[in-house]
Amino acid sequence: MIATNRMKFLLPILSPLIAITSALIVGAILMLIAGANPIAAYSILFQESISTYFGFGNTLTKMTPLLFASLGVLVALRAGQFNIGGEGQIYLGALGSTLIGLYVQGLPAVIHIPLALLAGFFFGAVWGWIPGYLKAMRGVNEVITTLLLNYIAVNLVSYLVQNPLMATGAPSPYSPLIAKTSRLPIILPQSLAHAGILFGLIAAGILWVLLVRSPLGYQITAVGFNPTAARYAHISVERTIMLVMAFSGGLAGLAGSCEVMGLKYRLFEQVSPGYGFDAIAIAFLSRGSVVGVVLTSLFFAALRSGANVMQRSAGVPITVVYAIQGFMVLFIAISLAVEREIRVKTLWSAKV
Amino acid sequence: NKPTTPTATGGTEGFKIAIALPGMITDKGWNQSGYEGINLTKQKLGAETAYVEKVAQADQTEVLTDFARKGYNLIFAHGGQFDAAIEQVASQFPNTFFVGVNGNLKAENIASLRIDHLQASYLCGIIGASVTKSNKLSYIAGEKFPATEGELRGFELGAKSVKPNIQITSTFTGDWNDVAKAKEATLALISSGADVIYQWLDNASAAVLQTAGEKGVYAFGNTKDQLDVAPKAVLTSAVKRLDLAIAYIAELAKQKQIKGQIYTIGLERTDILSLGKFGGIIPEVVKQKVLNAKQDIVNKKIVFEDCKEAGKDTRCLKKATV
Amino acid sequence: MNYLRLNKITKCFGSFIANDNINLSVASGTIHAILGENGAGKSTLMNIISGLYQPDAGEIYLQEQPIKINSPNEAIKLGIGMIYQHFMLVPKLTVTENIILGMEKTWRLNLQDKQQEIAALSQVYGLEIDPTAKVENLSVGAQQRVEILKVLYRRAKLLILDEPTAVLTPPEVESLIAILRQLAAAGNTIIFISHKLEEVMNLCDSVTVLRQGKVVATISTSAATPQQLATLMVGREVSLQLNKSSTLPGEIILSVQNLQVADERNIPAVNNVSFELRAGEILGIAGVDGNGQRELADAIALVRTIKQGKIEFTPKHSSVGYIPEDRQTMGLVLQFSIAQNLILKAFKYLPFCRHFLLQPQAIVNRAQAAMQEFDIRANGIDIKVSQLSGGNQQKVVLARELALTPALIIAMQPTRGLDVGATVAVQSRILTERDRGAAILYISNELEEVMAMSDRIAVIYRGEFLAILDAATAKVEEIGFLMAGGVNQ
Amino acid sequence: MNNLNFFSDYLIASLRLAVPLAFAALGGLYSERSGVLNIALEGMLLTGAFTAAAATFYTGNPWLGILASLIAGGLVGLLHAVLCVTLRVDQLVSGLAINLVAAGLTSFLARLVFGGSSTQQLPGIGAITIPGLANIPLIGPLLFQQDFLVYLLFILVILTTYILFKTSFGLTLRAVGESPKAAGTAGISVTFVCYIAVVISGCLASLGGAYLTLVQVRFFAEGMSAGKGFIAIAALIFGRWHPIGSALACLLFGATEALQLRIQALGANIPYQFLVMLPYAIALLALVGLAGKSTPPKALGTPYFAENHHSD
Ligand SMILES: Nc1ncnc2c1ncn2[C@@H]1O[C@H](COP(=O)(O)OP(=O)(O)OP(=O)(O)O)[C@@H](O)[C@H]1O
Ligand SMILES: Nc1ncnc2c1ncn2[C@@H]1O[C@H](COP(=O)(O)OP(=O)(O)OP(=O)(O)O)[C@@H](O)[C@H]1O
Ligand SMILES: [Mg+2]
Ligand SMILES: [Mg+2]
Repeated sequence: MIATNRMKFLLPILSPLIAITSALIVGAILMLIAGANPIAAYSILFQESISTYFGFGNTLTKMTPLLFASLGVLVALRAGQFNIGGEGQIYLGALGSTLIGLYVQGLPAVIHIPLALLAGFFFGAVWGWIPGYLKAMRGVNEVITTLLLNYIAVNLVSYLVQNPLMATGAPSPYSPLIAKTSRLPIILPQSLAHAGILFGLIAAGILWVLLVRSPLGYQITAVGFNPTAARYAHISVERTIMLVMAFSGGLAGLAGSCEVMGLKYRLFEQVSPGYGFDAIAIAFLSRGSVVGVVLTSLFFAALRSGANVMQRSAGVPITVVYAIQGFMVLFIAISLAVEREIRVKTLWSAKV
Repeated sequence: NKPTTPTATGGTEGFKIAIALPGMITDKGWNQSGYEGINLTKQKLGAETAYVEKVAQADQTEVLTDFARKGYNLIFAHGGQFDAAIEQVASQFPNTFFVGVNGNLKAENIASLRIDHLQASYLCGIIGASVTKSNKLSYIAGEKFPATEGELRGFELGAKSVKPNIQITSTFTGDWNDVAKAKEATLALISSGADVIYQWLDNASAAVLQTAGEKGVYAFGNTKDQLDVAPKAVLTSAVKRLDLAIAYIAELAKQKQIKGQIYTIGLERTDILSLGKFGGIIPEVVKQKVLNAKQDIVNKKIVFEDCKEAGKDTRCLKKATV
Repeated sequence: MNYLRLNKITKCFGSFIANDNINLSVASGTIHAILGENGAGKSTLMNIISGLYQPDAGEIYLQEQPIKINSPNEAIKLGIGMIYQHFMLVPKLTVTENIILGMEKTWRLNLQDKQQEIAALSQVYGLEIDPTAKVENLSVGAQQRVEILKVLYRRAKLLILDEPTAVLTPPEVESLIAILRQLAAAGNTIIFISHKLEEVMNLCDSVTVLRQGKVVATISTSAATPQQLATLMVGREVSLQLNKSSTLPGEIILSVQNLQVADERNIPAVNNVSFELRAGEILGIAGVDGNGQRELADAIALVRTIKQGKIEFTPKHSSVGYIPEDRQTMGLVLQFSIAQNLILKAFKYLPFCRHFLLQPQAIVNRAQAAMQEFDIRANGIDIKVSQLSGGNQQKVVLARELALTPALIIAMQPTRGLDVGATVAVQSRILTERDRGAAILYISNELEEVMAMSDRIAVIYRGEFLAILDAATAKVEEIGFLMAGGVNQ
Repeated sequence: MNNLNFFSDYLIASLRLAVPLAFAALGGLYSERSGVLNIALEGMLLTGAFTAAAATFYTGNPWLGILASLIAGGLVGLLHAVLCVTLRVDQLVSGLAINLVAAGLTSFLARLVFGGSSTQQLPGIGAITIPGLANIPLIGPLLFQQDFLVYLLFILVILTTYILFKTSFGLTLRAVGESPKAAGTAGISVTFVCYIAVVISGCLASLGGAYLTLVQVRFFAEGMSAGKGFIAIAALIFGRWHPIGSALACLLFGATEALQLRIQALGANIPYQFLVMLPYAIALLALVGLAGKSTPPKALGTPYFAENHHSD
C-alpha cells in the first residue's frame, strides 16, 4: 500500500524524466555519429534554455506564440473539434495587428496595443469561424477545412507583404515597421522577452476560469462530450461549435499578433515556423488541462530555443536537433501512456 | 588561472565569424554556397567560425543577437530577409559587424554584400534569345523577392536586346523544398512552348536541368557551374562564388578595412561572378557576342540604372555609346 | 449432466468486486435464468463466459472439461454464443455482413451466397429479416433478431442472452420465447437474463439469483414465485404493485393538432397526429419501436423542428420535462459527474450561475438533495454517471427533468433495462407527478406497462394515431392488434 | 503550340502530381479504416523517398530501392501501430512525433549517405509502354505509357476497393474501424487487424515517396515531401475514406496544381500566390459545394480496450 502510494507520487515526475533522458541518449548517439560532442551540446542546451538570463528570455519569447496557439487548440478540443488550422490563424492574427500598427497612428500605447491585439484576435477568429460554420451548418469535416485554410492564409500573407504592404527598398518581402505605440514592451531588459508572455499567461488564466468556472465552459465541455445530449438539453450545438472555433482561432491569432508586436515589429512572410503544429502536440500532451498547456509550452519553448543554441554553439547539425525534438515528443507521449497504464493497474491491484 | 582581459583591439587571434543561413546547407545552391564561404574563411583566415542553418524568420533576431553576444566579430546574414533583423539588432552591438548578403542596408556596423545577379542573367538572356526556336523563354524560382526579380529583369533585358519581341514568362513555386513541384513547373513551362529556361531553385535545380535534357530544351545553371549535370541541355551557368565573396568581405573585416556600405560585386570580379563553361551547342558568334557584352558591362559601357517601368521600380539598360 | 459449470469465479474492476466466488451449474438442454438487480454482476459473469473478460480467479468447465477462454474467438470455437445486452452490431454494415463477421475463413466473400444462406436460416427459425438491410436502419427488434441469427449461424451449443427482451415488443417476446424453447428442445443449453420475472417464470427451468456479486440462491422455477425471487434479488421485501390512485383530469395543458414531423433522413415519421392532454392525466402511447414515437416526443419537447401542425402549451411557456429514449446518448453526458448532469438544463440560470460564474455550492446542494430525494445510489455526487448502473442513471435523468416541477412530462421508455426495484421506483415517481397535477405523455412498447400506467392509451402505427382508448376499458388483445397495424372495428 | 499535346501533357502532369498523394491517401485509408488516425503519412512519404533513394544509390538497382522503401515504410507503420494500438499513445501525437523524427533522421542520414552527390541522378524506373493502346491519342500516353508504380497504383486503387468491400479482410477492417467492440466479440483480434492495417499504410505511403525519388525527381532532397502527406489526409477525408473517392480527390489536387503551374507558364498576370493557393481553394470550394458531409470511421482516433463498457 505504502509502496503504491509512493509510486503514485513519483510516477508523474519519474516518467517524463525517463522519457527526456531516453530522447537525449538517442540524440547523443546521433551527435557522436555526426562528430559533435554530446556533453558540450547538452550542457549548452540546458544552460541556454533555462539557466542563463538571455537564454531564458529566448525561451519566453518562443513560449508566447506556442502558448497562445496551444490554448486555441485546447479550447477547440474541449468542444470536440480538431483545429489543425492554428498555423493559418497565426498568420491572419499577425496580419490584423499589422494593419492596426501600420495604418492607425497617433494613438497612445495604452489604446494602440489593445486595439492591435484585438484586431489580431478578430482576424484569427474569422479564420477559425469559417471552418466552425462549415462544420456546424454544413457538416464539413473541420480537420480538412482548417488544414486547407492554412495554405490559403500563408499565401495570402505572402502576397500582401510582397505587394501592397511591402516596405520600400526591402530586399525581401516584409512590411514597414509598425508604430512604436503598438509595440509590446520588453520585460527582461536587453533580451527579446516581451510582454506577450504576460498576455499569454493572462489568457491562460481567463481560459481556465472560462472552462472550469463559467457556464460557457460547461456548455462547451458538454457539447464536446456528448452533442446529442447537449441538443436534448436545449443547448445550441451549432452555435457553440462556431463560437468555440472562432475563439480558438482568435487565440491562435494572438500568437501571430505577439510575433509582430513584440518580436519583429513588422509583418513578414514566414510568420510561423510551425507553431501551429507544435501547438497540437502541446494540447494533446497536456490532455485538456490549461495548467498542463502552460507547462508543456514552456517545455517546448525551452527545447526550441535550447536546440537552436546547440546548433550555434556546439555544432550539432540541425538534422540531429530535429530528430531529438521528435524523439522527445515520441518518448513523452509513450511515457504518458505507460504511466496511465501503470496507474490503472496499481489502482486495481491496490485493494484486491 | 589568468583572468581574461577583453582585448580592445580584437587582434587577429580571436577573430570570430558566424553565418546565419535561411535554408539547408546541402541545397547545392544559395545556402550551401554561404556555408562553403564560412568554411573558406576558416581555412584562409584561421578564424573561429560558426553557422546555423534553417533559421526561421521568427528566430532571426535571436540568432543574430546570440552570435553578437557570444563575441563574434563578423556576422553574415545570408539573405535579404535578414535585413529587418539586422536593423533591429545591430545598434545594440556596436563592436560587431553585420553583413547582409543580398541585403540593402548600410550603417556604422552594417554592410551589405550583393552579387549583381542581373549582370549575369543579362548575358544568359542574350544566349537564350539567340538559341530559342519558339521565341519563348522562361524563368523559374521558388519565390519572388527583389533578388529573383532582379535576375528575371536582367534575363529579360538581355533577351530583348537580341530579339525585342521575345516572350518571357516566369513561374514561382512558392516552396523551395518541393522539388517535385519545381520539376512539374518546369514541365509546364516546356509544355507551354518555352525552350530556354533560367532557373534559381537550389535543391531542385538539378531536376530542372535533367528534365530540360530529357525534353530537349535548354537551360541555364545557377550559382555553381552546372554544365556537368546535363551537358546537352545546359547552355552555361551564372556562376556566383558567394563563398569567395564572403571570404573577401571577411578578409576586409579582419584587416579592419570593411566599411558600412553596400558591396556590389559584378562581372568585374571574374573570380566571383562569371559565366560557367559554355555548352557545345552555342554558336561561336553568340559566344563572341556574349563575351563582348560582358566586356561592355565590365567597362561600364552597359550600365543598369534604376528606373520606373509601368509604375514599378526596376532597372533599365543604358548603353553608354561613345 | 452439467453442460457448463463455474467454480469460484471472481472478477474485480479496480477495487470493486463485481463477481465474488461464483459457483454456477447449468444442466444440458435446459434454460437457466440469471436474476439480479442492476449492477449485481450478471453481465460481467456472462462476459467472462464469452471470453470478453478474464476472471481474476476460478475455473470454467464445459461438459466437465476444464477450459480457458482467452478471447471471444475461443468461446465461439467452443460453441458459446452470446447476445450482449448492448448490441454488438456494426451499424454501418448489412445484416449479412454482421452475421458472417469474423467467421469467414475464405478470402473472397460471396455475399450473394451468404445472403441466401442467412435467408434460409432465418426461415427455419421464423426470424423475419432482410439480409441486405443496413443494421443502422433496423428497428431494435430486428437488430435483436440479427444478434440471434449471428449466434445461430455460429452453431452455438451454449447460448447466452443478456436482457434480450428489454427492447422487444410483446409479440416479439412471444416469438423469441418460442424460438428459445425450440432451441432447448433441440439440445442446446441456454442462459437467459431478464428483469421481467414473468418471462423467467414462463420460460426457464431453473434460476440463479445474484446480489452484489454473490450467488444468493439457485432454485427451480417451478418451486419459486415472482415475489420470492424479487425478495431474493433485493434482499428485503419489495412491493411489485403500483399504487395508482384515480384522479380527475384538470385543464388542458397540451394540445397537438395535425402534427407532421420528419426524421433524420427527412422522411415523414409522424403524420397528422392530434390530441389533447390534461393536467393530472397520463396519456400512454403504445406502439412498436420505430413508429414515430421518438420524433413525436422530440417535437413536443421542442428539440426537433416540425413540418406542419401546431403544438400549444397552456399556460404558455410552461416547462417540459423530457426523459428521452436513450439515457446514455440523449439524456446524459456520461463523462460528467452526477452533479454536473443535474444542471445540464439549468446551468445558465440562478442559483447555479451568478455573476457569470458557476456556483459550486449551489450545484453541490442541488446534487445532494436530488440524490436523497430520488434515492440515487452512488459513492457521492462526483461519481461520473458512466459508472452508475442503468437504474441510477435513469434516476439522474428523472431528478433533472422533474426539478422544475414541469407542467408536462414526456417519458419515453423510462424503465427500459431497469431491475424490478428501479422500475417500480421510476414508475411511482411518475405517478406522484401525475397526482401533483402534471400532464404526462408515457411512451413505451411494453404493453403491460402502458396499460398499468395510463389513463388513456393512444396506439401509434407508422406515425399515425390509430386510436385513443380509455385505459380502464381497453383490452390487451385489441391494443396488440392495433399496434401491428390492424384497423379498429 | 499544339493544343492536343498541351492538353495531353496537362493530363499526364495532373496524374503525376496525384500519384504520390494517392499512394499516401490509400495508405491512410487502410490505417483509418481500422480506426487508427494517421497523421504520420508525411513522415512515411519522406521515409519511403529516402530509403528508396539510398538503396538505389548503393545498389544501382531501383527495384531494390522500391523494396527497401516498402520495408522501411512497413517499419514506420509498425512503430505507429505499437504506439497507438499497444501503448495507446494519443494517435495524433504519435503521428506528429513520427513526422518530426522522420524529418530529422532522413536529413541526417541523407547527409551521411549521399554526401556531396545528393543531386546525382539515380537510375529510375522507366515507362512501360503497352503496345497498341499507347497510341490512342490523349488516353494512350496517359494510361498506357506509364511506369510501373503508376500501373501499380491503378491496380491498388481497384484492388483496395475490392478488398474493402468484397473480401473477408475488408469486412473485418471496416468492422474494426466502425465498432472494435462488436468486432472483438465476433471473434476478431482487433489488435492484429489494426497492426496489419497500419503496417500496410506505412508500406503504401512509402511507395508514394519512392515514386518521388525514383520516378519524378530521381534524387533525394531533404524535406521533399513538402506537406504532401497532409494533402493526402485532406484527400482521404474529401474522398470519404473510399479508395476511388480518395484517388479522385488526389487527382483533383493534382489537376489544379498542374493547372496553376500552366497558368503561370502561360504568363497570366495574376500574383503567383493566388495561383499557388488555387488547389487548396478549389478543394475547399468543392467540399462546401458538394455539401461534403464526410463521417469518419466511428472508432477513428479512440484506442480500443476490450474490458471497457463505455468509451469515455
Ligand atoms: N468495465 C468495468 N469497469 C469497472 N467496473 C465495472 C465494469 N463493468 C462492470 N463494472 C462494475 O460491476 C458491477 C456489475 O456490473 P454488471 O454489468 O455485471 O451488472 P449487471 O448485473 O449486468 O447489471 P444490469 O442488470 O444493469 O445489466 C457494476 O455495478 C459496476 O460497478
Ligand atoms: N468504466 C466503468 N467503470 C465503472 N463502472 C462501469 C464502467 N462501465 C460500466 N460500468 C458499470 O457497469 C454496470 C453495468 O453497465 P451496463 O452498461 O450494463 O449498465 P446497465 O446497468 O445494464 O444499464 P442499461 O442496461 O440500462 O444500459 C453499470 O453499473 C455501469 O455503470
Ligand atoms: Mg447487465
Ligand atoms: Mg441493464
